[in-house]
Amino acid sequence: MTLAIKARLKRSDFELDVDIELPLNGVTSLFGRSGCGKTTLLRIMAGLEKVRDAEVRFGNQIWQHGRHFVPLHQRQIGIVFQEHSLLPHLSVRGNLLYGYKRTPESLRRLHLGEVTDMLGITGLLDRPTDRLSGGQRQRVSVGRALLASPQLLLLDEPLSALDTQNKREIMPFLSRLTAESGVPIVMVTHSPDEVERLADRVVFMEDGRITSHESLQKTLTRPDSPLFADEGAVCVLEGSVQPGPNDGLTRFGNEHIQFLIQTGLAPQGKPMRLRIHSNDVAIARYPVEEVSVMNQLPVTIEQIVAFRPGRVLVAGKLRDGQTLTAEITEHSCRKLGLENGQHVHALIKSVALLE
Amino acid sequence: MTLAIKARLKRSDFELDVDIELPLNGVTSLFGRSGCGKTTLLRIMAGLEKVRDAEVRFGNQIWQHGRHFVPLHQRQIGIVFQEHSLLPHLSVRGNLLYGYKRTPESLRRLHLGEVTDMLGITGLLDRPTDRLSGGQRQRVSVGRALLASPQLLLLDEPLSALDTQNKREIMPFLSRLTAESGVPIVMVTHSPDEVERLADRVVFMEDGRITSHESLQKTLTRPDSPLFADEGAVCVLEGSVQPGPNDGLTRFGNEHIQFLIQTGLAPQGKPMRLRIHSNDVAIARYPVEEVSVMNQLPVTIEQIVAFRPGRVLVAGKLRDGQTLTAEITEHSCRKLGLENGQHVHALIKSVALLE
Amino acid sequence: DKFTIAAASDLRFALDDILEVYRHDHPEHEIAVVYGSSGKMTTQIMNGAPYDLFFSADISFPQRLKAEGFTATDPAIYAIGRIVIWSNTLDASELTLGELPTEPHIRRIAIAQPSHAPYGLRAQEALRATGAWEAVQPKLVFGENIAHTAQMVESGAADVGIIALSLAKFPDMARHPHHLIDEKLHNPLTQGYIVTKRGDNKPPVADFAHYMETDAAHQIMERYGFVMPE
Amino acid sequence: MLELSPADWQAIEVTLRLCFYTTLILLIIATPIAWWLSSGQSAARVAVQAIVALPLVLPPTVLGFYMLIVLGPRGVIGGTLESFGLHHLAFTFEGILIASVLYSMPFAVQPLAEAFGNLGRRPVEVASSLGAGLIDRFITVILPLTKGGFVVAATLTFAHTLGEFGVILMLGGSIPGETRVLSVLIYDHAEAMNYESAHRLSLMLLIFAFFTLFVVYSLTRRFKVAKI
Amino acid sequence: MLELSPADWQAIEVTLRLCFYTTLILLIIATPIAWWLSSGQSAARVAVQAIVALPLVLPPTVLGFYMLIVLGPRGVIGGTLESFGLHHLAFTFEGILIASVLYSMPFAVQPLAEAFGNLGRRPVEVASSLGAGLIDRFITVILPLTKGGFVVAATLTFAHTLGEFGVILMLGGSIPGETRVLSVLIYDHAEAMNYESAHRLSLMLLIFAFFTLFVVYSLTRRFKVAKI
Ligand SMILES: Nc1ncnc2c1ncn2[C@@H]1O[C@H](COP(=O)(O)OP(=O)(O)OP(=O)(O)O)[C@@H](O)[C@H]1O
Ligand SMILES: Nc1ncnc2c1ncn2[C@@H]1O[C@H](COP(=O)(O)OP(=O)(O)OP(=O)(O)O)[C@@H](O)[C@H]1O
Ligand code: MOO
Ligand SMILES: [Mg+2]
Ligand SMILES: [Mg+2]
Repeated sequence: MTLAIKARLKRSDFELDVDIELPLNGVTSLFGRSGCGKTTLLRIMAGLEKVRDAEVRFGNQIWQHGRHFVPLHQRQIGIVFQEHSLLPHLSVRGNLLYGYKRTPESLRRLHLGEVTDMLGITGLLDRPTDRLSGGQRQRVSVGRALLASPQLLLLDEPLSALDTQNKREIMPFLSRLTAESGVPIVMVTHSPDEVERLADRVVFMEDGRITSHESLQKTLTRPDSPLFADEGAVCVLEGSVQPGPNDGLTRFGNEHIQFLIQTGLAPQGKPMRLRIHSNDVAIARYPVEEVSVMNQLPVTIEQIVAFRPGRVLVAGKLRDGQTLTAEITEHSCRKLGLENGQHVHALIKSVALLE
Repeated sequence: MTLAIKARLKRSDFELDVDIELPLNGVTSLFGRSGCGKTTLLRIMAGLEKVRDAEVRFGNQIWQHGRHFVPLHQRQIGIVFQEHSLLPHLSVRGNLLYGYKRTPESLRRLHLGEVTDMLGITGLLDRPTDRLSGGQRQRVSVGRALLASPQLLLLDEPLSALDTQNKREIMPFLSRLTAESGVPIVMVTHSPDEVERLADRVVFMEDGRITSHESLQKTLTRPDSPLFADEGAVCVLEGSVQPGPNDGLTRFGNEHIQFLIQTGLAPQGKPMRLRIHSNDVAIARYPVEEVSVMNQLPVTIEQIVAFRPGRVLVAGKLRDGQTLTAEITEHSCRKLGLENGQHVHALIKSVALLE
Repeated sequence: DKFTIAAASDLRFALDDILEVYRHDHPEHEIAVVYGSSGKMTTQIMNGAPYDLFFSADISFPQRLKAEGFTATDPAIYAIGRIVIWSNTLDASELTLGELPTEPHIRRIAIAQPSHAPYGLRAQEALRATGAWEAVQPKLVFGENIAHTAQMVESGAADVGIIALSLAKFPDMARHPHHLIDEKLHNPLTQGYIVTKRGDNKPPVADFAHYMETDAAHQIMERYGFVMPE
Repeated sequence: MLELSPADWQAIEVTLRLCFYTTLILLIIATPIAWWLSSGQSAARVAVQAIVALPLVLPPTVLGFYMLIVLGPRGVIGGTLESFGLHHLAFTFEGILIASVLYSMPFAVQPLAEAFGNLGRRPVEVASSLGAGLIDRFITVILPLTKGGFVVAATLTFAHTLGEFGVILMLGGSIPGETRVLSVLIYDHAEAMNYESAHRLSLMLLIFAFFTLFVVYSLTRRFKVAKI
Repeated sequence: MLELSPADWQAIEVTLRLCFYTTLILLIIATPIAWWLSSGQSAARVAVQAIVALPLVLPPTVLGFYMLIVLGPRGVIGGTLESFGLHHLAFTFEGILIASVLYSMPFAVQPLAEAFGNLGRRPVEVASSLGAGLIDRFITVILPLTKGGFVVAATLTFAHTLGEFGVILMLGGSIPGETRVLSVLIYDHAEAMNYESAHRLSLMLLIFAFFTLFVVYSLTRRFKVAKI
């Protein structure tokens, strides 16, 4: 089951040409520079951008093909528009319930209270929409789309006006939503952090074209991923929380590799992902003693690639076969005499457990 | 010379009460959760929010005091509103030049070409504003405010819809602008990254009140700074680029401390700041050999404070008296037997040079 | 039984008085009257207006209706009208047609629209006959019908007017004197009426038409200055 | 002072009936026309807009005159009706109602088209994405957001009809209980130098109108949709 | 077919002059009134709004009748003028101009107030922050953004004046070249069964009106401000 879009659209200075199939589960992140066509692509999915000869298919529903066209209100799509889009004649409650009321009771997955609590807007329910702050408005938009219990969520930079704390509350909610109810989410964002935390796959756009479409895993380890034009490479390791020591620490990993992480981050046994910035990984020829770095894992160097000027990315295979990458300076690489096949130790200063 | 604001405002569910003086130079960041009153405070500065008995003073100009009130168009304030605010009847060029044309020639500091090039909107000049993407619109708003060559810039999340690359081009421009022409900037943002890169001081707001107002330096090293609810502590060291080795590396620091950083990041001799995430700093009892960590500096432990659950922040004094902080687990701290006054080595995996 | 009378505006007060008496005698009849210029009434009848009886200010209009087949009876003369100079502010009895162009107190002279109001046409003829027509042009204002014309003068907005004698004799207006214009100066205002096709075979209509020829009706008409036909 | 004669009351009743039906019919007709006009830029739309606006520039007497010719016994419509054994429409309430609808058309269409044009596409897109179909969207989003336009359209139409004189004089005559509306009646009173009746009726109209308008405007202001 | 008599041309000239001045004067008067009305919610505003709208509900004959009384030699205004040795205003072009301005007031004020009310505060705030003062803002921001409202106000006013009949019949006196406007002239032609003249004049008016409207609407559409 996929969401398939095939469309061409010409504007004065801009041409969009896409042909893509997205799996109907999890979160697909649309990533690309301002003006590259992300919003336009979402609008085509929604049927809001009139494009002749476009084809849009959602699972086995044909949304657009030739003269056949299913209007938006029959597509059951929840949209958070990029810009302020509250209905000005309705209160916050009126906006939130607009789609909810139009959803058959049996299809309603979420209810007012839980959504407003999650978004921190319970106190605003009776406000007219022009008496909200920018971030409050954005949260109401998100809540409104969620409460319509759609079969697809299109989110166009839905968290751009929110503070970190709000984002941290909303992102896990979205993850859980798509995991539990299987509603696929297509989300535009400029924040690599949001991609890492939420996305299952990433679609990269450039100048109206899709340049790549890959799993988050792949993106995170690819050294030239556009996601990290800024942040540097990241790798993601899979495992689960293991019964571990005490002392505020827990073991994470599998029978072959073990990380020490903080206790209480995740329930035991559940498969989880650990995100490690390659920048946070150092390489030592020998185990290092008397140092505050807790996680030292033996790895076998598989590949050394030049990364940014003056830096290399060292990919090492862990004992369980997963790959860990370290970003170090060329200088260090040379000084340590690193080469493929060498057995070294990866020193991992910090890890983040992804929800 | 300061920008002084004293105001009280009551709304149904919200009360603002501020009394603050901001130096008239550099970038002041307004930081606080959604709905805490940031936009409202900017609007009071601009004279857009009618508040009785408020006092607003800009240097020796009295903008509001008792019945005296200088209307916005005489205050010479450039504003980037939080939400889309292009004049819909004008083209991009018309918007950009609206304030420019109304600025006496002698006061014009910036001109169309340089601003549009910097913002990457030169190709859009003849577009009507409804044919722009979200990020393009935001860039036009920023350009428009800059081109009015105001004596004060109020920016309300001006970069929220922009991709990392765009931000990276605009932020140094703003820094340079305020440094060179002395225009103070007050900027609302939810991004700690933007604060770190741009701000000279940070005003923290909570529920309509100003909870603290301090220099960036102070904020960055304060372990409980609201800036790092998410990111963890960071410290900033001052120094300049020194004549150094070759091999793609440069020395940074002063006569007492030396870091190896990548070459080409900054011109030699200019005072700069190095940002170090405490999370990227490890502590070792003894110098570590054969490891890819290039920067190892001796520090004397000054203070160890509990930080987040299971973690401590170790503050160490460098040889030149600046403070470096390391965030490590309690477990490691105990294992290494760290205590005040101890001489240890800080292993610094990565540093970022701040423009 | 219901029927509707269309009547020229010079009949406004006279016909109202007659109807008051008639209604008293025939309470079973529901009678509506519509006043207007004779030309307008004629146009309306030609276009289907629901009038049963038409009392024109000039017999030429009923004749035209007859010719075009809108009538059930031949046009019959029911009165001869007269025109007068009347004013609300000046002593009109002292005025003559010839003085109108030159009298300095007279800035506006009201007459009815000659093209469709017979009283206006007669006023025009009389002014022509005295040779004052050209000179009086700048002072003329036109009423939609003769009653409207009288109202313009009565309100003081026009200084004098050439109106129907029947209107000048209305008690409210009779407080001011009038100057009767010599009937030789214009064609006679031979007022004729017809029963329309619609009013055909309606006994009350015929009954009222007959009533107009009774002495009772004639007395009222004469009170308003109409001359009864032989 | 405010004792009106039965004839006055009859005229008031006819007038209000005429205004009410005209406004009702026009809002129903004008809404789709205005929507179509405001939803594109084609030359056809401009032409239709100009045609719809024509009654604006025609003096009511012209309109009334031609309506008389068309609706009367010898006219295209009136004649056809007569040939089917029905009554033609000149000098009938239905006749002046049709004329009123034509006459006030631009006063309903123009404010509505302007309101629809200012609406922007976003509210409709939002409502669609939340599952609202065409009619649902119209009632729950477009209508409330263009309410100001509807109030202007309705008051102008009602008022323009109330003030209709030339058309009715031509087409309606002054048949009591059928086509004698207030404007004609007051004219008649004035002409009959029946000033007292004219004053009484006018004063009553004025007071009634002021209070009605005051209430209408208070209500519409109260529910005004705020814009940023 | 389109050969008009000098009297016809004269009526056309008077009509256009009346419409032009009425529209011009009204746009100037109505703009500040509409702005004030749309910039607040007080009861005073509602009352003024209702008063401004009163001419809407007064039949033109009533308005004309009272204007005749007020502007005539014995009226408050006419009488005052006379006492200063000036001419009263009944049966003059100035008189019908004043009446027209009053008569069409709501048709200018209402669309403008609606347009101003829909503007929102943001464009004005933006323009202020860019250094534009009150008048500058009005000309460079408010006017272009409410252009639709001005077009509606101007066309409705022009048209409503063109269609004025009752007021002018009462107050104007049908003086050629002074107060005999088209609507009155065509009425006269029709009542005199002078059908050919009536047709000619109406047809010409219709064609002229259609083309004017077509051009006006084409232009205003071309420059339409797009909303999202
Ligand atoms: N209505 C329009 N008419 C013409 N061109 C348009 C229109 N809307 C957008 N564009 C152009 O199409 C391109 C794609 O726009 P789109 O809104 O899809 O960008 P985006 O990827 O969403 O950018 P952003 O991140 O800035 O929101 C842009 O170059 C923009 O200038
Ligand atoms: N017009 C208004 N009337 C009443 N309350 C308002 C109005 N505008 C904003 N508020 C409330 O005032 C508080 C401060 O709003 P403000 O817009 O200043 O927040 P903010 O700090 O800018 O938030 P954000 O980051 O979400 O933009 C909020 O709680 C908001 O709900
Ligand atoms: O037909 Mo009349 O009575 O001269 O107006
Ligand atoms: Mg976009
Ligand atoms: Mg804000």
